[in-house]
Amino acid sequence: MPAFHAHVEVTHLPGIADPAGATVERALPALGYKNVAQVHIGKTIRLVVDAPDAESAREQVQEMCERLLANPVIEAYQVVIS
Amino acid sequence: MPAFHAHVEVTHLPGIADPAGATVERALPALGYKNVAQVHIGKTIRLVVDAPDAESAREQVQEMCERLLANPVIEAYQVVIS
Amino acid sequence: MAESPNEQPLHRRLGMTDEELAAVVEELGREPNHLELAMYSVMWSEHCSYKSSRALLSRFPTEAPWVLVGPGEGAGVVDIGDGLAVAVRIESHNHPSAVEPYQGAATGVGGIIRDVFSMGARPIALMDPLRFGSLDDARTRYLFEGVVSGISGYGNSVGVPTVGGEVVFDDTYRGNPLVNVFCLGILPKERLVLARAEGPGNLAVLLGSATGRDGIGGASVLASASFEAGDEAKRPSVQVGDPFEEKRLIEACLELLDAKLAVGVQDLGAAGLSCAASETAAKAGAGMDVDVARMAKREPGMNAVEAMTSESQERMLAIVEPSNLEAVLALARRWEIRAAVVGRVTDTPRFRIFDGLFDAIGVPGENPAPPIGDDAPSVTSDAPAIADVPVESLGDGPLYHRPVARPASQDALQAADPGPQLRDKFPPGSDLSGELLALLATPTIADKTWVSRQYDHQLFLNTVAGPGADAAVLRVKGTAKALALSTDGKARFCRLDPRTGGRLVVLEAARNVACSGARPIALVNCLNFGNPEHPEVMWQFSEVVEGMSEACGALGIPVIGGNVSFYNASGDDDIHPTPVAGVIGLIDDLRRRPPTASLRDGDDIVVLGSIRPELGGSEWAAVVHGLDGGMPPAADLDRARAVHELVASLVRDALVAGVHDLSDGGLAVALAEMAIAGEVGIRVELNFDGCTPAEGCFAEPASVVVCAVNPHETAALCGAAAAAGVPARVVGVAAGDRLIAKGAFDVALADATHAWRDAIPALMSGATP
Amino acid sequence: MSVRVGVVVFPGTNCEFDVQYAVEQLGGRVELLWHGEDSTKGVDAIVVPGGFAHGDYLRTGAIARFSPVMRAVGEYARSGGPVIGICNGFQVLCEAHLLPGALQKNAGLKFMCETVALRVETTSTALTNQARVGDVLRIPINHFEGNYVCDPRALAQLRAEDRVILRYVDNPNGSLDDIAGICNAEGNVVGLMPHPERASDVLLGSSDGVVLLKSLLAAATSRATLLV
Ligand SMILES: Nc1ncnc2c1ncn2[C@@H]1O[C@H](COP(=O)(O)OP(=O)(O)O)[C@@H](O)[C@H]1O
Ligand SMILES: [Mg+2]
Repeated sequence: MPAFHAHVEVTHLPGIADPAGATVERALPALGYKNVAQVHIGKTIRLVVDAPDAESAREQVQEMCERLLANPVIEAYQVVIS
Repeated sequence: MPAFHAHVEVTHLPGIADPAGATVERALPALGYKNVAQVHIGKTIRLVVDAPDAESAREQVQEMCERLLANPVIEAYQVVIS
Repeated sequence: MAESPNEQPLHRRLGMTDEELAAVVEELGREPNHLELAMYSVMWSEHCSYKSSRALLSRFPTEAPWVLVGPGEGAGVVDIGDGLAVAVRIESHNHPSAVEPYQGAATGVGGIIRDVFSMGARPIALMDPLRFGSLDDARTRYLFEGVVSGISGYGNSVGVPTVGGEVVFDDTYRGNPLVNVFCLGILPKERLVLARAEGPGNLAVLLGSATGRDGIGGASVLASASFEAGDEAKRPSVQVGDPFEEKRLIEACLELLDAKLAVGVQDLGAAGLSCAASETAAKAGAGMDVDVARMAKREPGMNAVEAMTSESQERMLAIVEPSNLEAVLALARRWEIRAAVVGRVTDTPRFRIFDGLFDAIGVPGENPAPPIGDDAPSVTSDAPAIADVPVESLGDGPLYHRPVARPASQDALQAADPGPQLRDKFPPGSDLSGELLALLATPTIADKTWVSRQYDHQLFLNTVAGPGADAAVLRVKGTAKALALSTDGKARFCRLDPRTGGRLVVLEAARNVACSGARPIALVNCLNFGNPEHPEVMWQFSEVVEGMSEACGALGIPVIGGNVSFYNASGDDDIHPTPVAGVIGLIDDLRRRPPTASLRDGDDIVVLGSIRPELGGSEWAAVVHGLDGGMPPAADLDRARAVHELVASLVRDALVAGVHDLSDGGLAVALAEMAIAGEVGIRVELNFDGCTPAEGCFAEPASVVVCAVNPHETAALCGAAAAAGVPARVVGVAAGDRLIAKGAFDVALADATHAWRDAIPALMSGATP
Repeated sequence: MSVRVGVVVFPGTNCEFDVQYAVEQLGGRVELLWHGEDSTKGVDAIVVPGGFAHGDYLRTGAIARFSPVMRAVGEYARSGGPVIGICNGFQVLCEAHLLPGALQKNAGLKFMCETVALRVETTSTALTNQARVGDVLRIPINHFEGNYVCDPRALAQLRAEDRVILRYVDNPNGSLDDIAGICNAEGNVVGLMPHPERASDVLLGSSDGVVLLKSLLAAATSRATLLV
């Protein structure tokens, strides 16, 4: 079976607080960056999955996101297969 | 000044252990995914930066990465400006 | 579902009954507008108004000379002498934790801490009584893992150690875990403040996080109605905690109170600013004007309903005299927290909301955010209120005397005594070794280090006894005193007979505290029950309250606070009635480390109290053998008091080297736990009048305590027991590397240790949702 | 005259009063150093204590490192002053490049609060000068990110220069080479994950940390006399 590289990005759902992003945003001006806004911090997961084709690789990774990699209650995720 | 969206991905340097990735890799087979390997977990930082042009936005974000957003001792980073 | 929720009238969508709406109309003399209705709906929710439970809770004894603040405030407060007081509170965060275990538990911790520092106390200890379904279920493991890491993630970071707690596993909680959190704070008596908005003209300053759309209607939606896992529509109510914000809030608020810059402080919890602002005003007999335009908002386009009912975390309201405002704002800047003047105390008995008025009339204070709606017209000084209600009415919710009925099945349940069956199965002479090992490995009894090592339990250098002890013991620096804390629940006993069960819950917590040499000075309770609209649930509730009241009365322990959580159910099944008691004990003079629950080689082992063949609701009958009927053990209150006083005095006089009470698993488990902790075996005889060996080993009679005693002191100890009228019996010695009870069991200490220590880690390794 | 120990306070620091208490029990005096002030107030030694500076958001110690006080601490360290980073303080000192390497999440991916055994490996440092090589101390750890990593060259150098000051007897968190604490080349800057202040009183279960705190006070005393 061919191997596909998956790249997942997990971010907060809109409206859910992002304390880490807010804290970095507050810290930046003191470092001299007064021109930065809307800082959001998320997670990426890269993995290699064996699957018959790209579509099935995507499906599996999406399912992994729902079950383990992300928490759909507060997080959104994006999957890119290559 | 125009605003640019920056997307930073911070990953472990090769050779530096990735305990979170290893743990997920260990957990996946129990969920029925026996076809997954090379799991790596990183961080993303999205932000909006005001800069005269994309090149200068990139330079500033790269500098932020060197100084704050990543730790060059253990981490690599990639910047995408849009 | 029969009709789509959108076809329902607004008040029902907000969880209000038609009668409740009628009461609002009568109160206002007109129809409420959307904002007013939204505020009433959250304030009159079960969670905020205690409408089903208030009438019954008044039975608790609440007074004692050392009680400074009883139930009804942010936290109960008792005087511990030396110019110090402690503030204590317990709360549930059951439903949020079922939806999102990490954040649900984390925000539970954040909320309880705010209650405590709102009294002027520095939070110094957390405890976490937890209940889950059985661990062989993958979702339960996910919930357990998430809840524990949420408590760890928030508690450790905010800087309040978690010094003890409980974890019980029982199928009754499969769909509805119970996450209760207890917090204790300490304060110089003169820093005690009550949340009162005194003084017309004073300003209400909102401190902390920006207000977002998270948790809107949390009180009414999550905590006050039946709830089923996987209910997507309720998910936006999940909130994310920010322990770093809370840490700065704690420091800022305590500094504010030390500098006497605030006349009152109130946390924003359920029902958000609606509750905090109206309650502080109502308690002071004043009114309040609020301007929502002054609130910092996390998201664009939020409306007034959202702003007033949001339950965004990490926010506090301080009532400040105008002359102190500059100092308050400077202090907030130093701690890098937002501060905005959002309200003004008035001398009209009204609670009024405006949008933009304060800027128009020049109320001081920064305006941290543009007014709601970017194109909002600038407001003039005669702008009408967008809500205007009598301030008392919000907190004066309906009072229900719900129907009460003893379940029809109760007689049959009580008649199903497991005794006869177990006597047949385990006649005298049976080898009970396997039974003991099985009990030690049940997750409820097994070692909880997997949990407690994830918690900072040492911060502040107070923790003399932490997780693993019968009671946590915290020294009080600068004095000779120490505090002893224990939280306990006994749901299986409460199910079999809620009155007796209610007593037993109090007795166990008080007994644990006695084992550290303390005398109980206060109790807080968290009452987790099913649907109060079921008369059977209300009967359980009423009986439990009665039983707890009786025990508190007999032991002289005032109830200084509590929390009621209804609507806990898995599917259609209400959970077992689960009251949790947190008892606070005081040790007047802590000269040395109190004895631990362990044995030393060569010690005599003495059992204080009476062993009776009481197997109803025991771990052995119910969990190992699936026999969950019968009657709970008797709860003799006079005997309990005598045993507690005796044990506390033995500990104080250093007559015992080790001490542990008999609880889950009975005498055999208590002895095994002490042997494991002391790394030494036992040789005992467990034959008691009226008991088979199995009953002697595994029955769970109340008010029994095991002591490890230097043989030179055994006679003195037995003498003290006789003088106190408490039976004492030397059952054997600590020796060797086996647990041997003649004619009952013979187990290698190493095997017992392995069974007890590895049970939870083994179940959790590879845990996945 | 007792020595003065500066204890750095960032927003989110939570062990400052514990360090203060333990130092004062041993006769030292404590001066809190607020993160926003660019001064070390003439103290004789500095402790960067444990906690969660800036919530540990982004990365432990990443934001704290830029505080004005850290500039002053850096200068103080380069001038030979004793600087001890405990737990979060260790993480901050690594981020500030006063010590090599970094601290990652524990191998088990869980927070750990428990007492561990540590072996003293070298004694010519500001934190171990009163201890003996080979002493085994029982001291609590309390961290999520205590898993020490550095590149192979840095590790070789730490070993060659005898700069691993404490090793775990039974590695709890996956740290490279069982490292629990290291120092700089001069031995005046030390970072360690365990909390000596939590083992400073028998009433709380262990006083094995006292020898480390006494070493710190001794280093402070020699600094004080040196400067007189
Ligand atoms: N969730 C928890 N958090 C912290 N400590 C816990 C937790 N669960 C259990 N413990 C600790 O484990 C020990 C045993 O708990 P438990 O069996 O409930 O004690 P007891 O029977 O004396 O009430 C206690 O010291 C308790 O504080
Ligand atoms: Mg006990």
